[in-house]
Amino acid sequence: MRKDSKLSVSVTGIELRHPVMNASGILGDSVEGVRRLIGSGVSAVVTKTLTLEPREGYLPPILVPLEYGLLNAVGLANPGIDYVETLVREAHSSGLPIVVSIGGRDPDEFHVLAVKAFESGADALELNLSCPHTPGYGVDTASTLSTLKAVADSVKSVTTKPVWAKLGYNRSILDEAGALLEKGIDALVLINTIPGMAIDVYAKKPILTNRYGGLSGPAIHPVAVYTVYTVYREYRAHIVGAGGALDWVSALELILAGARAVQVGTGFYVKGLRIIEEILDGIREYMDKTGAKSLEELIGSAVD
Amino acid sequence: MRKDSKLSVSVTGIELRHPVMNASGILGDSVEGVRRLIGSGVSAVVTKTLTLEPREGYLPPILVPLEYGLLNAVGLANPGIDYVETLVREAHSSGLPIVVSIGGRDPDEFHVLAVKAFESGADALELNLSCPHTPGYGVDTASTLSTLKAVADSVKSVTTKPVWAKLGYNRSILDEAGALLEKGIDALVLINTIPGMAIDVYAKKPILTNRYGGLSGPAIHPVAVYTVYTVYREYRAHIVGAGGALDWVSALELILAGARAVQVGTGFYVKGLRIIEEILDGIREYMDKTGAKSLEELIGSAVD
Amino acid sequence: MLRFRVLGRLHVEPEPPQFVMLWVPGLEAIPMSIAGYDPSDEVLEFLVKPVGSTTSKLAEARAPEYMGVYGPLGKPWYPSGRRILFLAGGSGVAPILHFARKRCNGRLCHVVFGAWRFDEVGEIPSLLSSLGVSVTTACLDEGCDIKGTLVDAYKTLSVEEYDEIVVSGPIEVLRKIAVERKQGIRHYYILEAIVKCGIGLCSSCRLPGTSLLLCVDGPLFPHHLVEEVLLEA
Amino acid sequence: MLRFRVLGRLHVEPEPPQFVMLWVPGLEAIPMSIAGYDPSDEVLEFLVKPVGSTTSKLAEARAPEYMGVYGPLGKPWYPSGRRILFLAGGSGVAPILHFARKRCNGRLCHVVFGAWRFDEVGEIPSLLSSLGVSVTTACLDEGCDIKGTLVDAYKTLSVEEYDEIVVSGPIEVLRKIAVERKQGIRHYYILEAIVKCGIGLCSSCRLPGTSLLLCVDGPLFPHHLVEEVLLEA
Ligand SMILES: Cc1cc2nc3c(=O)[nH]c(=O)nc-3n(C[C@H](O)[C@H](O)[C@H](O)COP(=O)(O)OP(=O)(O)OC[C@H]3O[C@@H](n4cnc5c(N)ncnc54)[C@H](O)[C@@H]3O)c2cc1C
Ligand SMILES: Cc1cc2nc3c(=O)[nH]c(=O)nc-3n(C[C@H](O)[C@H](O)[C@H](O)COP(=O)(O)OP(=O)(O)OC[C@H]3O[C@@H](n4cnc5c(N)ncnc54)[C@H](O)[C@@H]3O)c2cc1C
Ligand SMILES: Cc1cc2nc3c(=O)[nH]c(=O)nc-3n(C[C@H](O)[C@H](O)[C@H](O)COP(=O)(O)O)c2cc1C
Ligand SMILES: Cc1cc2nc3c(=O)[nH]c(=O)nc-3n(C[C@H](O)[C@H](O)[C@H](O)COP(=O)(O)O)c2cc1C
Ligand code: FES
Ligand code: FES
Repeated sequence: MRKDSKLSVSVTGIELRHPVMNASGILGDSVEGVRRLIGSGVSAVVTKTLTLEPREGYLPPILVPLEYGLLNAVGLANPGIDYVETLVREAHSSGLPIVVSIGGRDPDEFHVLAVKAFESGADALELNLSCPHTPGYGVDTASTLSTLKAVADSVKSVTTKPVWAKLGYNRSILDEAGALLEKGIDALVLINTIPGMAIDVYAKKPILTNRYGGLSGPAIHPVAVYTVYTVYREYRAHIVGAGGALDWVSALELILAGARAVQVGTGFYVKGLRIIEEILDGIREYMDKTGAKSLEELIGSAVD
Repeated sequence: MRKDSKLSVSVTGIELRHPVMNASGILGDSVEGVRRLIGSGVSAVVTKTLTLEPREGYLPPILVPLEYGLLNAVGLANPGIDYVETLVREAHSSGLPIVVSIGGRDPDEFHVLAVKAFESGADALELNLSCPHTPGYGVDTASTLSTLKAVADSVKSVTTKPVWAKLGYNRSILDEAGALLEKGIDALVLINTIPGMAIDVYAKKPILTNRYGGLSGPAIHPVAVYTVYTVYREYRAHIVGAGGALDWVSALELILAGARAVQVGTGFYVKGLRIIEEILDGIREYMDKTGAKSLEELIGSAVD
Repeated sequence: MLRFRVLGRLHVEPEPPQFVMLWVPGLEAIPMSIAGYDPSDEVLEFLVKPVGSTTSKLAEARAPEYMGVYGPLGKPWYPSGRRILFLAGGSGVAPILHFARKRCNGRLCHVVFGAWRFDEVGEIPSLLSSLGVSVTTACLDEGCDIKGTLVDAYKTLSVEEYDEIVVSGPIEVLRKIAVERKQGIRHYYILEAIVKCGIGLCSSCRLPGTSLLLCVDGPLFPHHLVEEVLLEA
Repeated sequence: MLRFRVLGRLHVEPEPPQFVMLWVPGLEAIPMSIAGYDPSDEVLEFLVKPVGSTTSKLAEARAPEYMGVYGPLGKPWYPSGRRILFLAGGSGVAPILHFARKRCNGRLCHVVFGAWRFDEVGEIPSLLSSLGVSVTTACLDEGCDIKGTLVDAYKTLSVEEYDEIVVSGPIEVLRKIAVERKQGIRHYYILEAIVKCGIGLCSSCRLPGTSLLLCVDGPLFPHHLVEEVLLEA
């Protein structure tokens, strides 16, 4: 306990026991999944991105395992926003905060989703503005700065609770982040997957049913570190890092670049549920070795 | 010889013995480097990006080797455009076509560089519009569609020889490619590196002197395939693929996605000079096995 | 029985009852049990029952036709007992063929293979016999060793001769056997579910009412873990 | 002599005359020969001569101070002969220390170590002796075994006793020895150049007039490959 208090951190007012949680889309879509997450030791539960109606997602292949990451086009398969209450109850029953990821096709849909999520007791929202492979959602919703701002407005108007916004890597990332922060978004989640494709040379066809998907894992880790660093350096905002956190070093890189917390996605696939404790053990040992007294002093410490 | 003729391909009117050449920045900056390239069996030599004046580039560390690629911030170190004649002579003495990569800070610089390159006998130009880590060059020059077009105009006005333009991955890639093609650019080279950063957790500093650099190699391969596919599908243009071509399968994926030729960068570091023959052997065997009669019939064959 | 040569490389040798995602380019990728694997020339064997568009396309495949495959997926689990009774219905016999090849040496293996009609039984029994495994067939018409369903066969069996029973086949068969289950012997079931990602990430294959994911925790489960799944409904 | 514990992991054990890029955060990364390596606790040793800002910062480093390191780089080449004579000037002795530890067992190794002044000689000779290597020192003032430069020492030596000569140190020393080179024995030189990428990609370390890249083809070269580099200018 004493040891863990060094790891505690507050993100947009939410007190976390430590900085490591799951990334949206990994296990946070059912009661059983949430239980597995809780068992893994995450400090908060992030739900799968929920949409107004349940979605089946794409037909398989929806996933291509690569040596250095994953390519996925799940197609936002999810049980729909009305399931959110069940998920919230499960997380809260273990005393964990829950961040509800929502995906709408326009500002109005985001509005409705936000209302439902907060009514059900969500501790924070994560706006999925960056899923790269589901037409109408994600990057499509957020294709211009003005729609980004409209989404932020429509969601911030319903609540005083924290709203996080999740973006992907793009050359205009600083403008996008700036526009959202200006509209009162409380934290940025950086980054979502990067579009990618794998072709089967014998079949002469893209492997994913959706043709392309989102690249995650070690392959995008340097891009995630770059993005977190660049945005933190410019705005000193609250940032939650995601992208290739597969061990304590890669997780810590995101923190030193400016992330207050780190989300793990592909890492669960590569290492299983024990990844959370493995990352935390590594960070604890590192802090002991280097004499760091609190996580807070590490956040953004590589940024000059 | 008979076997090789199956591999021959013409890119923007340049006849290539086979589709594999080096990527800009790899060995094409000195007579000795060009000799090594020729020895490796490339079908064309691509020069390091040349600027008006010689550039020293950044101080080391300029490179971080990762398990699944490289992060580099060389800073466009190059001997300057006046050296181009020497490089052209060396390539031509072995009968190989040479593609001169040029990097200017504005349309006027590109104009001057293009004139010098063609006067020295360049067979084609490659406009570097996408180096992500050298302020003033690359993505900075090409930050809006109108500057992209202005660069294309200023270069196309000096020549009837083929001009290729090299872009990086960006969400607006289709617009950028479209603008360049509209201005008469003959081929697109896709993709340059993606910005990335590595932080040393003990030093608490970005490792590269330039802080961030460009990510290359297997990590970006799926993004390259995606980009080539997407642009080819929209415009059916001549495309030269680059990004993580490390063996025949990854090279072929780029071809099936629409690339008429493939450039190898990081592959030289991972496999050495023998990589070119290794890729070609693999593609030959594949063509025999699958009964493909010419490279031409493979180009873009995964695109519907 | 379909045979495919693996053109890439399987990173590990598949064990029963593992499966792969078999991708028919242009159509879907579907889960398919590995019925056999020859490491010398990397040939994978499958037993396909045409039920819908993808399996029908598969059943018609003739060389040279390219399919995508990824795996092996699922837990490489196999019973540890020395005397094993298999109850297999239809294409549910696929993983048992693989088991017979790899694991019946030095064991007593017996398979009861069930089909609707005698003419559906085909080459399976002789294949199993050639592997040194004894077989009893069951079908509803004449010609099989037993006239009746797999469940009928199960009821008449004296199970004391075995350490373990593995049941594989249509879900209705599994359910009925779970109901009729005889005491004093461990029962295992090879289940099916809608597999999408195959690696525990999409929850598509979750067994209802449990936290079990078929693609990583299965497809073989001991009775106590899936009792509710089988006895409910 | 600086000792660093490697916090990450070297993927391969370094061999002489390999080097690393030693990165002093905030300053540059510079090439530094590996003077010693203890695999049991992954400690790397360097011998640093302060000549500019980065080397000076290095020479002042006290624990706990973190440096970045990547490598080992360069070819793990070592002479194959049984009797080897080393001529080492200044910090050029670093790779020879590593050689002595790893490769002088079962060989006849002799080192002529040169410095400007006797007080610069320091602990090196005793370190080498403790490794079973015989040492002759040379300096311009009193106190060394030989009064004179390394080149003076070289001229008086009878080289027939050796199979190979390895010369390491300031470029002027290498040049002079190349000029005075005695026939009938193979000469090798450990060269320096501006190393930037360290992996053969940036051509910064190309030896002038050749296609050799020091970082991948060297840093040790046989006489015939670098004759022109050393004899020109
Ligand atoms: C672990 C496992 C091993 C299997 N092994 C074999 C085998 O060796 N031989 C064999 O013939 N069949 C096997 N199956 C069943 C096979 O996967 C389905 O028959 C096939 O997916 C049906 O696809 P379809 O397009 O032909 O039919 P569809 O028209 O798509 O559907 C027909 C039926 O198959 C079910 N189904 C559809 N998609 C899937 C899916 N992704 N996963 C599971 N069921 C699905 C549907 O619910 C429906 O009942 C296995 C299934 C699993 C889960
Ligand atoms: C393979 C190799 C092994 C070496 N091993 C050792 C060693 O064991 N001990 C030791 O003390 N020195 C060694 N050096 C030399 C050492 O790298 C330089 O002294 C150091 O780079 C100077 O850096 P500085 O910032 O202190 O000096 P600066 O002020 O930058 O320069 C001082 C001198 O060093 C040269 N130099 C600068 N940067 C580099 C560079 N990146 N690569 C090579 N030379 C450079 C300059 O040309 C100048 O002559 C080695 C060099 C090489 C190439
Ligand atoms: C299978 C899978 C499903 C995902 N689903 C979602 C999702 O529903 N919403 C979302 O915002 N991000 C989703 N992501 C992206 C992750 O949340 C994360 O941003 C990305 O994978 C990078 O992190 P990683 O490298 O740790 O996986 C998904 C990623 C994967 C691999
Ligand atoms: C060390 C290095 C130097 C590079 N220099 C250049 C350059 O000068 N101009 C350019 O357009 N691209 C440059 N690139 C990018 C490559 O040409 C290529 O687009 C990229 O590395 C992706 O290909 P790869 O994965 O095969 O390396 C460089 C890449 C590396 C690794
Ligand atoms: S199929 Fe996706 S979790 Fe099992
Ligand atoms: S230092 Fe870059 S090629 Fe040798």
